[in-house]
Amino acid sequence: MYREMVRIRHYEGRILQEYHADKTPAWDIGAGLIPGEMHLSAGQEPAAVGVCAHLRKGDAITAPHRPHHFALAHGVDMKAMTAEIYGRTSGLCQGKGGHMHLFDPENHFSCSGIIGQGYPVACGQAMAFKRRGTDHVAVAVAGEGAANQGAFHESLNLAAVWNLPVVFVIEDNDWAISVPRSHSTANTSNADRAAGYGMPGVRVENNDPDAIHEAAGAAIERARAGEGPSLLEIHTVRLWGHFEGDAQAYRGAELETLDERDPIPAYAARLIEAGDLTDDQVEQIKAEADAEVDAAVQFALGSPIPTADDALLHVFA
Amino acid sequence: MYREMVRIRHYEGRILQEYHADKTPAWDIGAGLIPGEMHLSAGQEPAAVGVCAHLRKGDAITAPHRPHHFALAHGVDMKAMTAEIYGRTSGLCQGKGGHMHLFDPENHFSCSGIIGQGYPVACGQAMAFKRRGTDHVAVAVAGEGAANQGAFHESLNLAAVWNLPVVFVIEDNDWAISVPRSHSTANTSNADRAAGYGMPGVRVENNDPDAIHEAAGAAIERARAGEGPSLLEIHTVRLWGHFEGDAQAYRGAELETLDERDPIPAYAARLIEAGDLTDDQVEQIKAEADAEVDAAVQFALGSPIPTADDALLHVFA
Amino acid sequence: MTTTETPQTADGTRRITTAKAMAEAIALEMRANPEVFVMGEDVGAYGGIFGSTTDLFAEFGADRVIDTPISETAFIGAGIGAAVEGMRPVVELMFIDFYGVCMDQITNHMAKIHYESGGAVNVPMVLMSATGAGYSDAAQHSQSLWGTFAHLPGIKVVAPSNPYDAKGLMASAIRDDNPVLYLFHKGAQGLVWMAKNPRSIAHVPEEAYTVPIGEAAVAREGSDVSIVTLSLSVQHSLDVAEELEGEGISVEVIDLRSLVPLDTETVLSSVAKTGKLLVVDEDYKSYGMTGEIAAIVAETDPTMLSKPMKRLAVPDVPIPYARTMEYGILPTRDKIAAAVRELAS
Amino acid sequence: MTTTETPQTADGTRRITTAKAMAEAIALEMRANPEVFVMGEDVGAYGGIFGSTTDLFAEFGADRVIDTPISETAFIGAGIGAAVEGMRPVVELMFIDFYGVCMDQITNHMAKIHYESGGAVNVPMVLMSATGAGYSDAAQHSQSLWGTFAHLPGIKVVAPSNPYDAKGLMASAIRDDNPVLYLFHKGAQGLVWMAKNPRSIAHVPEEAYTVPIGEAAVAREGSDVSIVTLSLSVQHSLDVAEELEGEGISVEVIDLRSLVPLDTETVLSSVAKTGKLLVVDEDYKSYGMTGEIAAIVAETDPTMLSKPMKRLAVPDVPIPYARTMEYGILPTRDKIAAAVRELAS
Ligand SMILES: Cc1ncc(C[n+]2csc(CCOP(=O)(O)OP(=O)(O)O)c2C)c(N)n1
Ligand SMILES: Cc1ncc(C[n+]2csc(CCOP(=O)(O)OP(=O)(O)O)c2C)c(N)n1
Ligand SMILES: [Mg+2]
Ligand SMILES: [Mg+2]
Repeated sequence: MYREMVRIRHYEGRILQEYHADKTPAWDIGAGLIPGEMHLSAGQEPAAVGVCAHLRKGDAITAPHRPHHFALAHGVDMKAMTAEIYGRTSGLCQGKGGHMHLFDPENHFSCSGIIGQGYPVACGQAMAFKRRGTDHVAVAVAGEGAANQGAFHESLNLAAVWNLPVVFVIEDNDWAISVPRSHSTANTSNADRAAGYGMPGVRVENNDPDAIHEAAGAAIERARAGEGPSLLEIHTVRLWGHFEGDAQAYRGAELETLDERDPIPAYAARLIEAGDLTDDQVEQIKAEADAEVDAAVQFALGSPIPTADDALLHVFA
Repeated sequence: MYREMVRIRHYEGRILQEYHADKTPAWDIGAGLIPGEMHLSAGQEPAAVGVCAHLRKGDAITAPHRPHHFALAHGVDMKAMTAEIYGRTSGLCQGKGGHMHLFDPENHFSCSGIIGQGYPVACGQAMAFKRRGTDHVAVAVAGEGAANQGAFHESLNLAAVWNLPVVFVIEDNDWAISVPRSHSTANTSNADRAAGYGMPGVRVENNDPDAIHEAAGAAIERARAGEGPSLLEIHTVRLWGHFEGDAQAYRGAELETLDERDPIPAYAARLIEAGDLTDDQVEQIKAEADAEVDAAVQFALGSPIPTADDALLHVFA
Repeated sequence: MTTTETPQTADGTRRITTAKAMAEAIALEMRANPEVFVMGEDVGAYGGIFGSTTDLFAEFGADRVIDTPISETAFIGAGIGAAVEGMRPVVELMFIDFYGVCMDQITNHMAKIHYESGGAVNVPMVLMSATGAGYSDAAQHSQSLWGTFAHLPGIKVVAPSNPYDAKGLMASAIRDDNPVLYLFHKGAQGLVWMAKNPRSIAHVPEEAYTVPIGEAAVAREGSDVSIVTLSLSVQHSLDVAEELEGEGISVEVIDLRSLVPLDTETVLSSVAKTGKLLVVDEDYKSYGMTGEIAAIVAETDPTMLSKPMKRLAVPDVPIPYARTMEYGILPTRDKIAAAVRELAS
Repeated sequence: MTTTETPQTADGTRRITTAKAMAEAIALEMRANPEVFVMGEDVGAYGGIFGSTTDLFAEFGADRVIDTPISETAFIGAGIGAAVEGMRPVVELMFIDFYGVCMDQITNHMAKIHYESGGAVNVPMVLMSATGAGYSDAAQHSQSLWGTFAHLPGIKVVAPSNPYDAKGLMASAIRDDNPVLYLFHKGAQGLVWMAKNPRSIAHVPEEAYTVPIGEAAVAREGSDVSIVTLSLSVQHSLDVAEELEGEGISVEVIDLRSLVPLDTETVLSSVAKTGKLLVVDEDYKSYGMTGEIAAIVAETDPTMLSKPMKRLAVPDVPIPYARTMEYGILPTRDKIAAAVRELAS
């Protein structure tokens, strides 16, 4: 899991850099090689690696607007994904989707920019898995802000009534853009909402990869065994802005504490302390991640840009 | 409350009769003096009277597609309401709304034919009451089927986060058209869902007017005192079809038990037993109800029918 | 373009309703393909409020004909998810008027996934829904709204006017690899409990067949005036055409059958022939189907029109409850006839 | 119809962005009327993702500038409820693309309550939302969709193209007793972090004033070709008109400013004058605004058109991500100029 977290962080770090690179001096969101909104996942890697460690080929994930960590942890090809983010024909979606709309049918991975609307789709994928007699599961990921969207409620109820193999994962990073959880959510743990659907609900505190891994394992096992859906809320941290360009004035003093809350150095320290990781390995993992990410960026940069007329393709199959 | 229950039942009984009167021999939903869908509330009177007994002039109700009992119990003028159901210019809405869209601004009463969509509007009315510093409350009524609609969840959360004076009332009559509660709802009591929003939730069994009255009183008092929203689920019974014309084959043997579950004779018996009601009063209340309902129907029948061109009015104020 | 085959009563026997024709098409596809299943509110034992799933529950059981909670976002989204995995769900939204509670799934997901994925993912799903007015169901249960969906790319939009097309278009819709919105008019279903035009019951072959999506039908040939319309209004227009024949006015009736794709060629050749155009639509007038038809003429050759065109549609008011007002704003036979007479004069 | 007063830099000083002009109008109305309040996601301390509520939080506080959960159905419905009680909420839906999660409240409630109630209940509410493409935000964050809302009766639909109108139309919207959907184009907001046309920053009077809803503006007079358009495309069209003046083509630019009510008279007189019509729309092409404009010409007098009209709109595809493709389907200056040249030739 440590390796995967580092891999993700290097990815996000590089995208961050490339995204801003050609938006200077006057910052223009539509400019540069990577235009458009950009929601990066730094700090939230534990959720992705803890959950995806239990997933097999054929299991599905629906992710929200902040999808990279789950995509990478679930096995989406880094090159094709990067090329998509660069809007190239070799991208996952031939440049049509972009960073919020990554579709990888091979890995049953998708994401959507509309808050909460990945929940129902995951239910449908789970329905197909169940109807076909497989033991695959579907994981629906969204933020704590999304848990106040009607689709959340409808989907949890539907999954419970139909006993679908779905795991609902809430990444609680305390913020929905500038709106703090206390202003959006009537209770302190969304895990408590699970009881209203007669399903297990667990909240994992402290952004701890091991604890997440354990809780996710139980939920995924349950779904795989045909015992129905679960809800898993993971308290995590958004280390960067909501999207790139977000000055985050609304976060005030919290900004200064963020470095301490970075889960990656903390996890590394723990692993080193336990003797499960050496300093050399740390360097090596970093170097590998760098190399892989660089190769993906080079692949994207070397890929063709779609033509204007390509826009007319793919409205209908 | 007994008087009001009888009044409502007589109303519904008379509408039933008038509705079917001119739809023979070949039943045509669009025919007759009262055309369109017709959802009657027989059996559900206890909810309306138990709740509305606590409401004052200025308190608001949003009701669903089955609205007559709450409308009458909340003081909506029977004549104007009946004229609306008959599609007359003297109707509450000048014949534009019909039975599912009754608007009475004087009593802050409204209803809507879209399941679950009265919840948010009640929140907004409560918001206005609170912002203006009044102690009025808004009551949002819907069926147990509606409690699986996204709007339910969003509204409960919003009301709780903003501490709004709203009481959410669920009339659980076991059915949503032909779909039984067990096929639609993952848990056995919606009151349990209240905890997910940090608000009190109570379920009242047995369709008992006194128990409903008590529970509703507590919830409404709480809201009036500025202590926030509550959820109240009332287990009641739908004595007739979902709408008129519904053959109810899906209800099977349950149909034979319905007479026994009629709350009105049961309540009368209890009141008589307790000495709070005499046989003479029963007859008198009945006669008064008959007379009032008859006057309302006569009023409607004597009122003008809108012209075709009236349809063009009231798109904009 | 095809000229509608008038249903042949080959053996003089089997005449069925539009509702039954729909259900029959679904049953045939379900028998042929185990990946086809149905879900929606009251589609099971009840058979669909407007009969679209009649008898399916008895044959296929609760596992393939699934009653849902009143959670349109969840179950339409679940249909999308199942379709993404390659199944072929037929999902019913009870009334099209309820689209507002699930429009995001319909237009941001069902409609866009194929495009967003650069063609990598298909969504072979049918969303069927009841449209239309005429029985005093008022503003929230009487809309047509096909114009709304036709405006948004990524969904095929069909609306049959008769039992034969209803069956054939349903078969095409289920076999289509794209999302298809199948809008059936309550008043054209041939329900026993609603007044109807006899055209809602007609001969339909027992075997499976398809009617292609995207081809309009010349429901009746004529030379003086073209009526371009769809759904129940086709029935009214055919009645009017028969009536006006007696007055010496020859009316051509184009049944669009689908708005997306739109068969512009059939429309344009009819208008080129008659020079007179009446567009009849039970949807709202402005920014809808009537405008689109006007535009394809005006951008092709406005001189085709020997007179200003006419539009007969709901005049941008919600549907009122009282019958007088409701029929005041619907495109009734009388109004169609009056408009045709004016154009022909 | 009014001819747009070119913003007078009276004292040569105050030039503000469209976003600031909107926020200023809201502030003026809030000062004047305690029943006006604002709610939406990130409208508070953040000031609105696209600046529509800049500085309001600082002045009016959390009680009147309210951040909401991501529960659009609940908070738009709450706006309706408050409006029904006589307050004047200004509610922001962050992107119009999100309409699908709350469309029922918008069209079955906000739009219909006044009508359904036979005029007994007013819903004096403003729903404001960001529209438009051009910065690679892809299929779910780049739509215009005004045609969708203009098709459905009961909502006024406005879409300003410049700071002066933005302020005046917002004041009118808040004072209107009807629901008004106020669609502002992200690309015309004059944001510091987005490429923009200089027309997005202009002189705006400090005091309150209104621009009437339902009156188009002749943004530029001309005699050869009429461009009918709205929102950001007005800016592009004016640029093109200036450019083509050099080629001897005189272009009239009609800024519709509102789609409901639609100022048909201004459109018709322009077309009557030029005989050549180009409709430019950043919304989807079919079943939308371009069709409606075609229809009002074709049902009035198709012979007004000395050439077939032209439509330039998004060609019925979702908005793609990559810039080349996105600009391939948007109505850019180049495409506008090419269409005008063709019409003028
Ligand atoms: C239906 C809908 N409403 C609003 C938005 C705008 N929006 C995008 S991200 C976001 C905040 C999401 O917060 P959360 O769910 O906690 O996820 P996080 O960004 O914190 O990862 C909002 C409001 C949207 N995309 N969709
Ligand atoms: C959003 C929406 N979906 C579906 C319907 C159709 N419909 C009308 S009443 C009803 C059942 C409602 O059940 P419940 O909420 O339990 O109320 P009851 O009829 O039992 O009083 C349904 C599905 C609707 N009106 N609105
Ligand atoms: Mg968050
Ligand atoms: Mg019920």
